[in-house]
Amino acid sequence: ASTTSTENSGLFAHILPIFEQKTHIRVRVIAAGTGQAIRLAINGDADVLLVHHRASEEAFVAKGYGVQRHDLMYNDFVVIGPRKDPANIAAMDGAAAALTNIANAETPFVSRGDDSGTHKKELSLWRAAGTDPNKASGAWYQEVGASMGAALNTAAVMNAYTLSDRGTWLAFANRGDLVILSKGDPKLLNPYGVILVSQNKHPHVKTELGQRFIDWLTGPEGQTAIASFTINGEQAFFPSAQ
Amino acid sequence: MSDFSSALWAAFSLVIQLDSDLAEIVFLSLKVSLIAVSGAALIGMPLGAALALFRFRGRASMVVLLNALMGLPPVVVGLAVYLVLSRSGPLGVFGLLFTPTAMIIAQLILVTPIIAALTRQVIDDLWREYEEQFRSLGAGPGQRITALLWDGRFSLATAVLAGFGRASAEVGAVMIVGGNIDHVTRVMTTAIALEVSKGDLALALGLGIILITLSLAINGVSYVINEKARENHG
Amino acid sequence: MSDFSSALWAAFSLVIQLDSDLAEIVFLSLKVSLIAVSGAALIGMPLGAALALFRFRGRASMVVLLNALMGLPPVVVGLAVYLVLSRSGPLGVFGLLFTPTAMIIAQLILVTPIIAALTRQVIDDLWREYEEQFRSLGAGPGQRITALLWDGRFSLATAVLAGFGRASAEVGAVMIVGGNIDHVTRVMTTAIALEVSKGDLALALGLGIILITLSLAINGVSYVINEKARENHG
Amino acid sequence: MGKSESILPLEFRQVSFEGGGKRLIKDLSFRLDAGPRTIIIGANGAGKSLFLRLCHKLIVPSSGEIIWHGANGRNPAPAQAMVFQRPVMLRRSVAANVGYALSLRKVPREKRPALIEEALRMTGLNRLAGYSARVLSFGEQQKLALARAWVLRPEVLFLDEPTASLDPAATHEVEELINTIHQAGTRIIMTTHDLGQAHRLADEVLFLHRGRLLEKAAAAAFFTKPENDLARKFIAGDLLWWKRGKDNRNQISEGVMK
Amino acid sequence: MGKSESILPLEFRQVSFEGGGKRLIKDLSFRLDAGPRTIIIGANGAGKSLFLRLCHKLIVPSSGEIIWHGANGRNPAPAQAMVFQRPVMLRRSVAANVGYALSLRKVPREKRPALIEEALRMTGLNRLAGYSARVLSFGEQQKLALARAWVLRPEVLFLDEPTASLDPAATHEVEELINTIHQAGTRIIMTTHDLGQAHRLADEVLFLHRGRLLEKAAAAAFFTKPENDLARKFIAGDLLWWKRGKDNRNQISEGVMK
Ligand SMILES: Nc1ncnc2c1ncn2[C@@H]1O[C@H](COP(=O)(O)OP(=O)(O)OP(=O)(O)O)[C@@H](O)[C@H]1O
Ligand SMILES: Nc1ncnc2c1ncn2[C@@H]1O[C@H](COP(=O)(O)OP(=O)(O)OP(=O)(O)O)[C@@H](O)[C@H]1O
Ligand SMILES: [Mg+2]
Ligand SMILES: [Mg+2]
Repeated sequence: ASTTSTENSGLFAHILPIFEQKTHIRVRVIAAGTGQAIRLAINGDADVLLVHHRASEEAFVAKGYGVQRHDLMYNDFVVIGPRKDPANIAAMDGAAAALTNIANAETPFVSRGDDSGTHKKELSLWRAAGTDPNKASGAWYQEVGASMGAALNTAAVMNAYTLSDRGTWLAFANRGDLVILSKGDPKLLNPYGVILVSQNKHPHVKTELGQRFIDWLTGPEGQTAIASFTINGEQAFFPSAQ
Repeated sequence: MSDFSSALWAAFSLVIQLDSDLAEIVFLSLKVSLIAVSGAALIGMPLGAALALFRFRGRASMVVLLNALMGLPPVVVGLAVYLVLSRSGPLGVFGLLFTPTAMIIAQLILVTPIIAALTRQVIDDLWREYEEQFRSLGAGPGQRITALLWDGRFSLATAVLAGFGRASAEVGAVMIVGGNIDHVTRVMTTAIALEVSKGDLALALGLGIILITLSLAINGVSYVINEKARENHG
Repeated sequence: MSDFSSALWAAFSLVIQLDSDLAEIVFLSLKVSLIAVSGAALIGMPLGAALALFRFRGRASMVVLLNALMGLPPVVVGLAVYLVLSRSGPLGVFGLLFTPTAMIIAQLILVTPIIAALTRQVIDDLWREYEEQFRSLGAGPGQRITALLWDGRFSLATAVLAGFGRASAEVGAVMIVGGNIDHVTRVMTTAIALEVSKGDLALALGLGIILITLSLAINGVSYVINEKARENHG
Repeated sequence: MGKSESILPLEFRQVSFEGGGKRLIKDLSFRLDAGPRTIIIGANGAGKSLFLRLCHKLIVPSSGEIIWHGANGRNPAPAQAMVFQRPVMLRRSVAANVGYALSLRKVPREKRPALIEEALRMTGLNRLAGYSARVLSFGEQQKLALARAWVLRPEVLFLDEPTASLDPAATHEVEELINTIHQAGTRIIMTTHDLGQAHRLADEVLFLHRGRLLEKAAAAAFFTKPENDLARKFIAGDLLWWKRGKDNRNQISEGVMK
Repeated sequence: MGKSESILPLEFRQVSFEGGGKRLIKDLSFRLDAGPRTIIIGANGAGKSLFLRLCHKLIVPSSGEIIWHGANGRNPAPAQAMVFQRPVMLRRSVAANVGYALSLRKVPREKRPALIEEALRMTGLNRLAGYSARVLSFGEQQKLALARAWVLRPEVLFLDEPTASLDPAATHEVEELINTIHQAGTRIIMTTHDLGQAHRLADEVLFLHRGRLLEKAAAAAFFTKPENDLARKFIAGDLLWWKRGKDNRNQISEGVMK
């Protein structure tokens, strides 16, 4: 099971054929929200989990569902917004300041609102900005409770600000008038981890095959493959396995 | 099966808490579905009856089209409505996207063919019995349609209920055109989908149980009304 | 409306390229829906007929339940099937999750009530005409059901087509239990949902157009067969 | 209600009708003028009901022409009404069945109750006005169908065996009613299997056999000396059967057929 | 096929039937023994069809008891068959309608064609064996309903106005058939509005009036000197009507009713 951003961005379509050709192991990707993906793994319905919310991942391992968490890669989150930038965030330094501007201007902001990795990151940014957007829920703060792609589709029509991971954004086609307005803040770093589901809880888990996949991903070949994946000429993910 | 028991528990505690968020969602769900189904019945029933009654060129193709449209994929309908209502779309000026109105439109499009196709079926059977009598009495097209819909009303209830079932269960289209915005366009089905993606399966199931219970209640009431009326005018 | 023309173009170019991925997806979609609908018809039609024919305690409740179940939310069904088939669920050992079989099971659950409820409606009307004659001839329960389903076969076609429409358009349940795995469980509707979330709306609409065309073709064929048969045995 | 100009005469020119791949009505040519009561007789399956349906424009000939004077639309003219052999009861009350026919002819709402009341009284159904029409006995339904057609005061009234399921008294009343209607100027075209009734009511007889019109004659001539062999046999068949009745009924049959 | 033990006599004990909030059949008590042909007469809406349905267990009495000798299930006994006043044609061919009845009684498949053929021949329908039953003329449908009931060789045969829509010759043949069946041991219980027919066929007459059984008598006694006033009027009403027929038909009516 994997988070949707990796599937939607096209990363798997790029790297899996390389892996499968080499090892003749077929990898089946089930793209779901981070919460749902972790749930699938807990129920033993996946062998390998690839998500991007460190705290949940560590809890997953700590409870004995996962063998070990490996750093895999990272990219970053970006604040997307209308080209005209009515809240004038492009000029601001740092994501928190950008969000403060949006709150002050009360310009529409689309939140995933689905407890996904991205949503949790967004909430931590609001905290850093010292604002509680939930008070404005339904007014300028729109919690759409949907996947990144759906949230972007919504933002495109509303001409609203939103937070997205770079991979999904780069691959996203229905951009409307939206552009990247704020990026580069270290707080916006988005690390992905990969975990083998523990055989202790679910004896049927294909430990050996899963481990080979993880080894490949975190090994030189996998990391090279990840690094070589580009969208419209831009590198989407940066290998980070130690 | 602990999931199922905790789902029941979730449903139960949601209900007894009289959660105001839940009430809001339930109310919006019912409102959207009932308006959409009423509209669909208003359009679909005369349309279906007309297709059953009149023989004209292209009728067969229209019947086939209608039957096929019962299988309109919600996501596609949602998408089409989204494109039409979006700011850059032809009806963008009205700013309807991400409002309950948009959701009603999407459901209307989904449900109308269902009600129309099933109505055509019911009225077709009735018309085989009535045709010569009505032609002999000299009933005009509009009079025939109203009289047949009236005389077939007990059988047509199932068609409308099928439409209501589709509308109230539908998630793909309302998700796209409504946006599942909290306090604005969140309905039962989109809330369920959200809980699923959060991984809170028990809560999702719990909401599902509430939704099904609601739909049971509505079906129960309409069944009783229907049977009572039938007793009087069988 | 450039979106719509590019959607048409997308659909067109997908088809003329005879894309083998597309063919695979189309084939799986048809296979899953047709098997599910056949199964649902096999279960739902006798069930619906039995409810129309026999008067027993609890019959009214069963009719209401069946009508309400036409509004089973796909996401909830998907979830329930997921929990049952999941490795930690009661049927986990069979490893059916994320296979076409799981999708068929989910669709079967969604479609059976629809076919059963609509069948009940059709057979109920027919039974009002036949009841005394059949009782006089001494037809047993099974004989009545078969004879009524046979004599009502032309009217029942619409019920089955409604079920097929629901199955082929359905995305919420098959997404959850199938997982939309490329080359394994990806069907038309989940592929459309994927393209939507990628923001490739034209491709999504294009796939939608192909799906509707397919469903039109199936409905057209069944209409022609039905009319031909009716001519002979009206 | 058709008081303006007569839609008669009715003319059939080489009319044939096909159904189920067979010719069920074959080359019918004749003319019906205003005035007499026409009775159509013939065996079961001879095509009597199809014949009435053709006249009433419920079915269209496969070949040939059916010409009503000045009423050549595709639908039955409002000046016509028909009582079907198998009456269709709308899912409404007895009174509403009659009222519905009136509403279709745009009879003002306030005039309807009196007309309904009269039609039901004439057919002896006023006691049942509030009943659902579909629970009526078969004979009562046949009476209702007659009331529903007659309330329209048609210029031409088609009756397909209107007394087949009526009791003797009701049959008698309906015959009287038919005579009254006829005298008030309505053209009666009806079928019957009751030769006694045909004898009593007919001014003119059409004899159908397997879709062909074998004889069209004035009633008196037809019953005493039918020209056509088959018509003679048809009447004689009846005679024969009466003759074979037991004991004292020989003389009756003689009487009927003389 | 009911050859084993007789299901007669049939006994009604204080039987009433309510429908639509009214008592439609009132306190019927009598007994029908094996043997005679019973004819039920009465005006339209008297309750004749309801009476047959009660006998045949298609409806259950609201109070009172209906007792068949040794056949007291909830459903019609296989030794009974009924021809309805409004025959229901299954959506199949004429032959298949008869065949279906046979298949329900588990008649071996190879024996069916001969039985179907015979039943259709006896009712004059063999020419139409392959037709869809629902396009038949009304009279043909009535014949088919009779063929379908008779092919079961029931011990008790209910006939609800079996000749109402038949032509004179067919009526005659059906009367002969009824006699033949009766002589072969089938108990006939039928209704008719044709008093001549009642006279010809009846051994025993039941006269119903508004849901009450006013007279049950041997046919000869009933027709010559009905005990009940209303029955006398019913027959006389018929007479009256014949009397009012025109010209030379006075004598006929005298004849029929004497
Ligand atoms: N649609 C049809 N297809 C095939 N045959 C038909 C169709 N309609 C009528 N027929 C046949 O045409 C013949 C004439 O039918 P019609 O109803 O006119 O008879 P009828 O003279 O009224 O007989 P009855 O005295 O029994 O009422 C019948 O043999 C019937 O089976
Ligand atoms: N379900 C019902 N509800 C109310 N009234 C009914 C119901 N069924 C029958 N009746 C009434 O009962 C009376 C008797 O009906 P039935 O059919 O037995 O008459 P019948 O003697 O057979 O008349 P006919 O000679 O016209 O066939 C009729 O007046 C009819 O309207
Ligand atoms: Mg006829
Ligand atoms: Mg009767």
